[in-house]
Amino acid sequence: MRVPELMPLPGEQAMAAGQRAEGAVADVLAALGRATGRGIVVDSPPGAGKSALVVRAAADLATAGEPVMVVAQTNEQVDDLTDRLASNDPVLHIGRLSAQDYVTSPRIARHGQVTVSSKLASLTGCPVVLGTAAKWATVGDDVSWPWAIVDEAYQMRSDLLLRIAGRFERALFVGDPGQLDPFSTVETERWTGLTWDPMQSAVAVLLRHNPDIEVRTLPVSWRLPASAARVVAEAFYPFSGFEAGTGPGDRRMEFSARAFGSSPVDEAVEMAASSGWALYELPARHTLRTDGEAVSACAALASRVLRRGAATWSERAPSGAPVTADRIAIGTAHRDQARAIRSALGAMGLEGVAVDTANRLQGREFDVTIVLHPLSGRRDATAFHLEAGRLCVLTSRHRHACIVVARTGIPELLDAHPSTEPVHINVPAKFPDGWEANHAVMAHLAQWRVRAL
Amino acid sequence: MSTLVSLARAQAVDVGRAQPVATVRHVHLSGRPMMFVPLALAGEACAPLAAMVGDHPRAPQLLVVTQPRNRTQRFGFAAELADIVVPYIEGYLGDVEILPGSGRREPRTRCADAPQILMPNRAGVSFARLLGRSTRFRRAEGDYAVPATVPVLGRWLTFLAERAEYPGSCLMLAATDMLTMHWATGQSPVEDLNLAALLGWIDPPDGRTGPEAALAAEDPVRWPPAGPATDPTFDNEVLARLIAAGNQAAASGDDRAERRARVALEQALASQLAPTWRLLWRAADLLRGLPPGGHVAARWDADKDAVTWHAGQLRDGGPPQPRRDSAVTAARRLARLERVQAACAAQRAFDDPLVMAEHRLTGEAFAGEVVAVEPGRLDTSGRRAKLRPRVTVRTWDPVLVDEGAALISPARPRQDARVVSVANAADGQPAQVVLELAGGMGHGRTAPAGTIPEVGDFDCYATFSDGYQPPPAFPELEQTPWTHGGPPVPYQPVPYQPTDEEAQEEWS
Amino acid sequence: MDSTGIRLDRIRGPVTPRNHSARTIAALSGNPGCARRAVLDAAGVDKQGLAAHVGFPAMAGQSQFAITRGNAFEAQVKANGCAELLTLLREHLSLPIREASYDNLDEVGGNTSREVRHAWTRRLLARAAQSGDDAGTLFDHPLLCLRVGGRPAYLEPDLIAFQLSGRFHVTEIKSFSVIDGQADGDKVAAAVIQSAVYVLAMRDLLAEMGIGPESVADQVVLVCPENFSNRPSAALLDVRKQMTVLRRQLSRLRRIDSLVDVLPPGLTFDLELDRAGVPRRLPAAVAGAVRSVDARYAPECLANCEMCFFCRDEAAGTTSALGRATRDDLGGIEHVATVLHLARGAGQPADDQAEVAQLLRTAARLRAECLGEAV
Amino acid sequence: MPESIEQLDQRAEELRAQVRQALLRGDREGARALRGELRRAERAWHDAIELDEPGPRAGNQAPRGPLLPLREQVHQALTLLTVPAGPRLISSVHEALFVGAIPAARLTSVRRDEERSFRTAPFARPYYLCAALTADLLAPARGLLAVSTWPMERRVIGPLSPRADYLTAAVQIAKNVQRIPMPSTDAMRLLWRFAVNIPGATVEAAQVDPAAVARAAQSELEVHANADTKTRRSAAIRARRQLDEAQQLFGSRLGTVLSAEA
Repeated sequence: MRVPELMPLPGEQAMAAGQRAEGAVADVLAALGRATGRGIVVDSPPGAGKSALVVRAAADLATAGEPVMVVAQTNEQVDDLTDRLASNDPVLHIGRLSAQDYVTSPRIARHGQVTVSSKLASLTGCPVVLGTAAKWATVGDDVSWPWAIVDEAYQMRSDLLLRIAGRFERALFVGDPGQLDPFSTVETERWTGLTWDPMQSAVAVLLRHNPDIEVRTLPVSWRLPASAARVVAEAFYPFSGFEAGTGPGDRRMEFSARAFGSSPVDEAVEMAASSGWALYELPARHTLRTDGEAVSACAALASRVLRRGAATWSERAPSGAPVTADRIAIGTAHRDQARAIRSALGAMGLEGVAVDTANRLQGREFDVTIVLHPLSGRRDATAFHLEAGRLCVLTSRHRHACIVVARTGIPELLDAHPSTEPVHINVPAKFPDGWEANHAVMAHLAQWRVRAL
Repeated sequence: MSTLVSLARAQAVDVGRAQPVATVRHVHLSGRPMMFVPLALAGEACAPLAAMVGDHPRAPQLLVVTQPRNRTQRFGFAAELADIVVPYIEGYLGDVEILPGSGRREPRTRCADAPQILMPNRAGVSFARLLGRSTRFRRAEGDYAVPATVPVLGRWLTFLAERAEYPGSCLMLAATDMLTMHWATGQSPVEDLNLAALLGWIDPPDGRTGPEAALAAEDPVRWPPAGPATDPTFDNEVLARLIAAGNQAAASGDDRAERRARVALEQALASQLAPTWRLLWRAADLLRGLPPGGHVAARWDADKDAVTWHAGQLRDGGPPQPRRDSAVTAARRLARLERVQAACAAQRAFDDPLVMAEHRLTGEAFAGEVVAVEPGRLDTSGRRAKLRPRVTVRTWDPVLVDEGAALISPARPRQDARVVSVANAADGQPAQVVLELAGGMGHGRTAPAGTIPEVGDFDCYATFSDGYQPPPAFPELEQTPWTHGGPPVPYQPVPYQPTDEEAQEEWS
Repeated sequence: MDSTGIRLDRIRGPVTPRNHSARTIAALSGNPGCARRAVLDAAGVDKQGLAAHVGFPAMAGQSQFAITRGNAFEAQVKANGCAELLTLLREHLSLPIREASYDNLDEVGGNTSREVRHAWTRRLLARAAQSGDDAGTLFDHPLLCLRVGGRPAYLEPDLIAFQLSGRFHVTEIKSFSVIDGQADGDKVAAAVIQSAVYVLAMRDLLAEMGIGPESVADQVVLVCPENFSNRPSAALLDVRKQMTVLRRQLSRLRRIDSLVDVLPPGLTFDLELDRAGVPRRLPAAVAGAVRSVDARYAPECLANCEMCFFCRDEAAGTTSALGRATRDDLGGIEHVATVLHLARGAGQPADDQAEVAQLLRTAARLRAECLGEAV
Repeated sequence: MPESIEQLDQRAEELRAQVRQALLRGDREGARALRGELRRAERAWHDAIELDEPGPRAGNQAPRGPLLPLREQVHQALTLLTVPAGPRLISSVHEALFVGAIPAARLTSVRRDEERSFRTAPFARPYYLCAALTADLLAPARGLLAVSTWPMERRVIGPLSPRADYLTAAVQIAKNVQRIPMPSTDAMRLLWRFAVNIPGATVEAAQVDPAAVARAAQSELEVHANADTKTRRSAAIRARRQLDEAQQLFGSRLGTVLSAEA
C-alpha cells in the first residue's frame, strides 16, 4: 500500500505526491511514444487525473503526427474531454463526432477549433476526433486509426469494444477499476468462462487476450482528502492502492452560521466538516427502498450544509470558496430513492443539488457528498447491494466530506449474509469482494457515528 | 418479481389457492404439442434412464435404458427418441406460408406452423440441451458410428434449447415457467420448481386446499419428482435392484429371466414418469383456459422464422452448432437477447392490464379517466400549424413522469404522448396529467374519432414501448479484432475420438 | 471445560457430539444468521435424528449411483500411483517430471484410527515442507484437524499435491462434469468452500511447526470428468474470498457464548435415548425446546439444513416462507396477515408502516381493478 | 392357499413403497425390518414364477468358466508385469493378453486365502500370491498383489515405487504387445491407457506404437530409478532383518507401535 505512514506538514505532501504523479504520467506518455505492443492500460483511482492524462496523451500523439480517435462512454464525458482538449491547445483542430440528434453544448460551441459532425468524412483533417463508443460503433471501419484512447474503459462492455476495436491499431485504455462493472438486463450463464464473455468489461476482455499488455496505475488522488484516501484505498484498491495528493492540514471546511441549539443533523455536518466523515445513523428498521426517514435525513443534511453557509479552503481555493448547491451530491443505489430525495429537496425549495444513483455519479466530483447507504433498512443483502463498485463510487466522489445515512445494523446484516454465490471455472475471482469491502467501510465509519433522534 | 406479484403470493397464502398474475395467456400453445418427460441416472452428466414422450395424452411412448452406464444403449436411447421427435418436427416443415415482400424485402416462405416441445421444468430443458450437446457431433460412419438420426436429433434439441433462452419464444417451454408466469402460489419460488406442488396450489384436487395438495406433492413415493433427477430412495430401494437383476439375467443367459427383469424395470420407471406426464397435460389444459395475449401470435411467427432458418441450415448441410459461442456470435446473441427481452416485457404489459399494473405500481406507467380533450388543438409555433390534440387524465396511480417525457398508450401504440404538465395527487385529489398527442391521426384538421381518447375513457400511458430497434452492427467472424482473440478457427468435422472410458464404460 | 462448553453439553444431552466435517464447516456460511443452526452445530447435536423425532425428517440421503460414480472416479484418477492425476498436474500445472512420489495416508500400517493417521500426516507433511525436494509430492487422503468451537474436526482432503510451483496445493476430486469448460456453479462453489476449509486446516497444521501460510497455495486444484467421458480435467480455483468468509464465521462461532447466554436455562435437545437407541422423550417437548432458539428460515434452507421442514412449518404465515425477494417486495413486513391487513387499508398503520401500507393499498387496488373485483 | 403371482407381485410393490416411506420418515429400524419382509416376498414371487414356468430354459448355456484356476491366472498376469499390481490392472492385463477376464471383485479375497494356506503349511506351494510391503512400516500395501518368489526389493513399495512400477508395467505390456502379430483391441486399449499417462508415449491420440511407449516409459523410469531402488533396497534389508517368514510375505501389523512414536 502506498499510503505514507508519517503525516507530513501541510503542502509538503502535495509536492511529494505531485512529483510521483507527474512521474507516473510521464512514464505512460513515454510508453506511448515507444509504442511497444498493442497498447497500455492505465488504472486511475478516484480523481487521480484521468481526464488530464487523456488530454495530454491525445495532444502528444496528435503533435507527433499520429491521428488519434478518442472514445468515451457518454456525450457528457465526450464534451468534457473536448472542452478540456480545446482549452489545453487552442490551435489543435478537433473533431467532435456526434449523433444526428446531438445538440452542441455551449462549452463546445465556444471553441472555434472544434468541428462538430455526425459524418466522419467531414472531420478528415482533424488529428483528434472524439465521440461516444456507441457512435464510433456506427461509422464504417474503412478508416483505421493508428491510435485510440478509450476513456472510462472499465465501464465499457466487452461487446461494445468488439464493435469499435477494428477501427484502431493501438490503444490507451484509461479507467477506474474500482467503479461499477458494466451490466446487462439479461441473466444468463451461457458465456461464463469464455475469455470473450460479452458481459465483462472492455479492459477485462482485452487483458485476457493480451496478457502482455502492461497495466500502470496513477498513484495519487487529487480529489479525495487525506481523511478518505486511505480507507477508500484499503477497502476498494487492496492491491494497487494510492495516496492522497494533499495532507491532513491542506483542506478544511467551515460554517459561517452557527447551529441553533444542537441537533443530530448539525452534529453530523460538523463532524463531517472537521473529520471528513460522518455516519448519520437512524434507528434499526426494515423499510422500503424509499425509506421516508432516510430520504428526509438526506435532504435535511444537504440543506443544513447550505443554510449554514459552508465554505472550503483547499489548494484550489486558498482563500476559501462557498459550498454551493452544485458542489453537493446525494448518492443512492436506486432510481426511486433518488427521485424521492429530489422531491424532498424540492419541497424544501432547494435547487441544484445533484441527486443520482451511483451509476450516474461515476466520474463526477463534489465538495460534499451525502450517501444513502445501499444496505440501509434492508433485511437481506443482494449481490446488487453488496457490489463493491457501488459503495466505492458513493464514498469517493468528495473533496472534503462524506456523510453516510444508514439504519443501524448493517454489520449484523453483513454477518448474517449467506455467501452462496455460484463459482465458475475459468472466471478470475473478482476483487475486492463486496461483502468484505462493506465490512471494511462500516468498521471505519463506526468511529464517526451520530445517532439520529 | 414485483410488489404486485408478491402481494398475490400473500393473497394466495390467505385464500389457500394460487392467485392469477395475468389475465391473458402470454405463451403460444400448439394444438399438438409434444410432451417430453426425461429421467436421468444420478451422478452422471447426461445418462438417459427413461423418458415418456408423445403428442397425445393417452398415447405416451416409454423409452427405457436397461444399462444407463452403457454407452451403446445411451445412443440407442437417442436413436429411439430421434425416431419420435425428428418426424414430429419435420412434420411441420412440409407446408409453408408465403409472406409478401415489403419495401426492400423480398417475398419469402416459412413453415406455416411450428413444433412445440413442452417439458416439466427447467432442469428438463437443460437435460435436452445436454442431450443435444452429447449427440450433435456424433457421426453416422467410422468407429463408434451412430444412427444417422442421432446427430439430427442433437442439432434440433440444441436449437430448441437455445431458443428457450429467448424471452417469449415458445418452441420449447418448461411447464413450471409457463404456470408461474400466470399464477402466484402461496409458497416460495424455490418450491414452485416442483411441478406437482405448483399445480397443487393452482388447481388442487376436490376437498383439498392448495397448501395441503402441495405438501402431499412433496412425498416422492406418491408424487415422483418431475425429473430428470429421480428420488434417491427410488434409486436405492428399487432401481438398483432391478438393474442388478437385469445384469444377472443377462449374464445367466436366461432369456425368460431377462425378459422378466426388463418388464419389471419398465414398470418401475413408468410408475415414476406417468404422474408427471399427466401433470404436464393438465398444465397445458389450464393454460388453454386463458385467452391468448395480443402479441402472442407475432412472437410465434418469430419462432416459425427461426425454425424455418434452422431447417434450412440442416438441409444445406451446414455444420452443427459450435460447442461455445465465438466472440462475435456471443455479442450478437447478447444484443438480440436484450432487445427481445425488452420488447417482450413491453408487449406483455400492453397485452395484459394485470401486467401493466406492475408498471403502474412502480410509476413506469399510469392509467385513469380522461377528463378533458382538445381534439382540434393546433400547434402554431412552427412554420405550418400541426395537429397536436391535448388530453387530461386523472389518476390515483403514483405519477413519477417528468414534464416533457414521451409516453405511449397501449391503445394507440403508434401515437406519441408528450407530458405537458403534472399536478401531483394532494389532499384527497387524484393526480392530473396533461398530455400532447402526435401521430396516428391522419392528416385532417381535427383528429378522427377513435384516433384519440374521449372524455370518460379509461386510458393508460407507459414510459416504455415495444418499438423496433435496429440491430447493432458487429464485425464478421473473420474480422474478430485482436482485443477479442482474433478470428476463430473455422469448423472442421473431425472423426469422433472417443476415450477409452467412453468406448467401454465400466464402473466397479 | 468452560461454562459455555458445559452449557452446550447439556443442550446436546448425554450422547457423543457430532464432530464437524468440511461440509458442515462450509455450511456455516450457508445461513450464518440462523441462531438455531449455530447452537445445534456448536453443541454437536444430531440434527438428522432431532428433525426425525419432532416429525419433520430431512430428505433421505444420496443416490447410490451418485456415490458409486464419485468413488469410482476418484479411484480411477488415483489408480497406479495417481497416473492420471500426474498427467494433469504435469500438463496444466507444469509439475516437474521427477516429482512423482506418492504417499497413501488412508492407513498407517493397517491402522486407520484418526489420531494415528493425523499424527502420521503431520509427520510426512512437515518433512515435505521442511526438507522440500524429494520428500513427497502426492499425499493421498491426509487427515487434517481444525478446532471448531473448541472441538477437533477431522478433515480428509482427497489429495494434497506438493512441489506444485513449490507449494502445497489442496486437490479436490469431484465427479460432476465440466462440459465445454463449464460446470454447475453451485457444485463448484461447494467444492471451493470445502477446499478453503482444507487450506485453513493445512495452514494451521504447518503454523504449529513454525511454517508460514505462504507454503499452502490459496489456489486449489479441482479435478472433474471432462464433457461426457471419465477423462479427468483440472482447473485452478482461487479460494481467498471463501477463506475470508470462513475465518469470520469461525471466529463468530468462538463467540457462541453470546448466543447461548440468552437461551432459557436448562434448555436441552436430549432425546433421552434408551439402550436400543430409541428416543424416549416426548416429541412435543423436544419441539418446544427447539422453538425456544430463534431460526432464520429461508426457502434456501430446504437444500442446506436437516431442520428445514421443521423451520418451514414454523415459518408458515410469515413472508420469510415466501422467499427473500418476496419479503423484500413487501417492505420486510414479517407476517402475511399484516401485509393483507395493510393492503385492505383496514385501520391506521403504525407510522413505521405508513409507507408500506400506502404501497400495498395501491397494489391491492390495482389487482382488484384488473381482476374486476370490488375494492 | 398360496398367493397368486399377481398378489405376491403387488405385495412386494407395496413393501417397496413402505420401505421408502420409512426411510423418508427417518426410521432406519423400520426400514430394515420392512426390507427383510420385502426380500421374503420377492423370493416367494420368484419361486412362484419358477413353478409357473417349468422346463428347461431357452438359450441357457453354462457361463464359460476360466481355463486355469484363479491363482494361476493372477500369477500369469503378475509374471508378465514383473511388479506388484492391483486387482483392476491384473484383471485387465489378463483379459487383454491372455484368455478370459478375471472379475476384479474375486481378487479381493485371494491374498487372505493364500496367507491362510501358507500359515497352515508353509512353503507347501511353489509360489504364493502375497502382499507388497510399504517401505516405511513394512506393512501390507493396500490392494497390491505380488509373487512370493520375487526378490524382496521388488515387493517393497517406497513413495516413488507406484510410479516406477507403473512405468515398468508399461514397458512389459508394450514388449508383450509387440510380440503378438495381431494384437486384440483389448490389448491396444490397455496399452493406450498407459500411453496417455506417460509423457511422449503417444505420437497422436489416434494410435499407439508399442515401441514408442516402451521407449517413453523407459526414459521416465530412468528419472526415478536411482532414488526408488535406494529406498527399496534399504527397506528390503530391514524387512529381511526384522520380519519372520510369514511377515516377509504378508507384512507386519506393527504400524500402530511405529506411528505411536510419530
